[in-house]
Amino acid sequence: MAITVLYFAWVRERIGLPRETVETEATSVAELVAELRAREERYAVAFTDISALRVALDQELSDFDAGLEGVREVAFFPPMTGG
Amino acid sequence: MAITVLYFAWVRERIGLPRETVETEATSVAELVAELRAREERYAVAFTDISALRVALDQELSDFDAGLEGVREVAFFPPMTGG
Amino acid sequence: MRIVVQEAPFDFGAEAQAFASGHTDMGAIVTFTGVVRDIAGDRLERMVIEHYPGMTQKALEGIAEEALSRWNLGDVLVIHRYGDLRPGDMIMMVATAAPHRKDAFEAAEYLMDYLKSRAPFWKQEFTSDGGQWVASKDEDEDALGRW
Amino acid sequence: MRIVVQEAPFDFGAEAQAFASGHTDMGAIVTFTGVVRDIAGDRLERMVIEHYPGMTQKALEGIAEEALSRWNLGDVLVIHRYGDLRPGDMIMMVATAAPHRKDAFEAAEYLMDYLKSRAPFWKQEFTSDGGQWVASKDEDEDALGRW
Repeated sequence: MAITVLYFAWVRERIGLPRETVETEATSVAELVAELRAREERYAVAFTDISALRVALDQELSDFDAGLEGVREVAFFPPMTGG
Repeated sequence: MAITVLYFAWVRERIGLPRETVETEATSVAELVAELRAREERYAVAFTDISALRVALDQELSDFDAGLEGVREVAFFPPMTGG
Repeated sequence: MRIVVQEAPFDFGAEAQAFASGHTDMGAIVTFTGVVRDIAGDRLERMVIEHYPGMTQKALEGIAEEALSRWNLGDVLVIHRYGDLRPGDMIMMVATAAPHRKDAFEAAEYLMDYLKSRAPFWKQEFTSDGGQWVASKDEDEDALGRW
Repeated sequence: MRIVVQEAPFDFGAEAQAFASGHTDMGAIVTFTGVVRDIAGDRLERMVIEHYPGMTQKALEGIAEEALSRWNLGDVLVIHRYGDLRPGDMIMMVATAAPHRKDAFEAAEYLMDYLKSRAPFWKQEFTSDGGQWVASKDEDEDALGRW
């Protein structure tokens, strides 16, 4: 399936692009992360420490154990610093 | 000695005046209250329940046990309701 | 620190803007505004606030100075009206400026708690039946126990 | 409830005045304003706020709805900017209207705590040395434990 993957803040900078379409059979966020890490060094670097990252599925905060069934948009970013 | 005595809110209404000068030898607020209560029914009514009243000495919140030495202005009023 | 006790209305928006604009070295600005509630069908026609002129300014300054000493604050503003007010009128406002939001919030709540029970104001509500002094609430006295 | 996410500056005084004037059936109005601190001698030249357009509005609405369900509130306003900001600029504001001050204060603090750590904004500070992403603070995550 094709999933839109978005990156924000320093995750975007390390990976070097704000969004991409990923063809994947991953069934969970963790599996998708493993696939991305295996791709290239810049992905491995961005995803070195998962505990420093947050993930949103279809624009709702979620977690790395969550499944991807029916999900069309996955976003990875550091902890938010609004306000 | 001559002390200026002020009344606010329903204390003022019950006693029927906002301020008066009182000649007294009272050495504490409690003694002054006893003198005032003995004067007339309207004072006795206003000072029926001391726990429902507050007192300020020279414009600082105080209490009914406080002494009156050097005090020039005593104010009696119900609990405040500002804000 | 600015403490204003006045009969006239105040311009909340202009005061809030001026206070915030005057403290751009502070990251957090909190304001609180008290309003005479204007509720459809309510019997309240007006409110009269009595105060103790010689004491009010001093009492408010004392409360504001205590807040400035307890929290990391850049500034404090207190405006409180007295006299005749109508439903919908603003009674008072406080504002606090601090480097961090926790200090700004706590100091504003502290100011409000003390202003409610320790500043010499008394509210009287008028309906077509006449005037009724607003009773102090136990919860307002209890609120001081937090600090 | 009004939630605004915009790049342009907002007029704090006018927003505060309009919010308060629009809720005269509420006795208590609280506002919080966040400012890019403008400190003499500080090396900060500008701040850039990135956000997640598709998610931001929804996330803020969710936080505001939760506040409306937890406290006795008449209304909530949230305005948050993104893009380029300079020292002294206002970043965001929240406002709450409630019958009683405790609800207005608590709800405003709740909104701020959640907005800090659960709304998709990321701050980057620029000095003459370049940009530095602002790190989230443990205390901001801990603050959520209060609610």
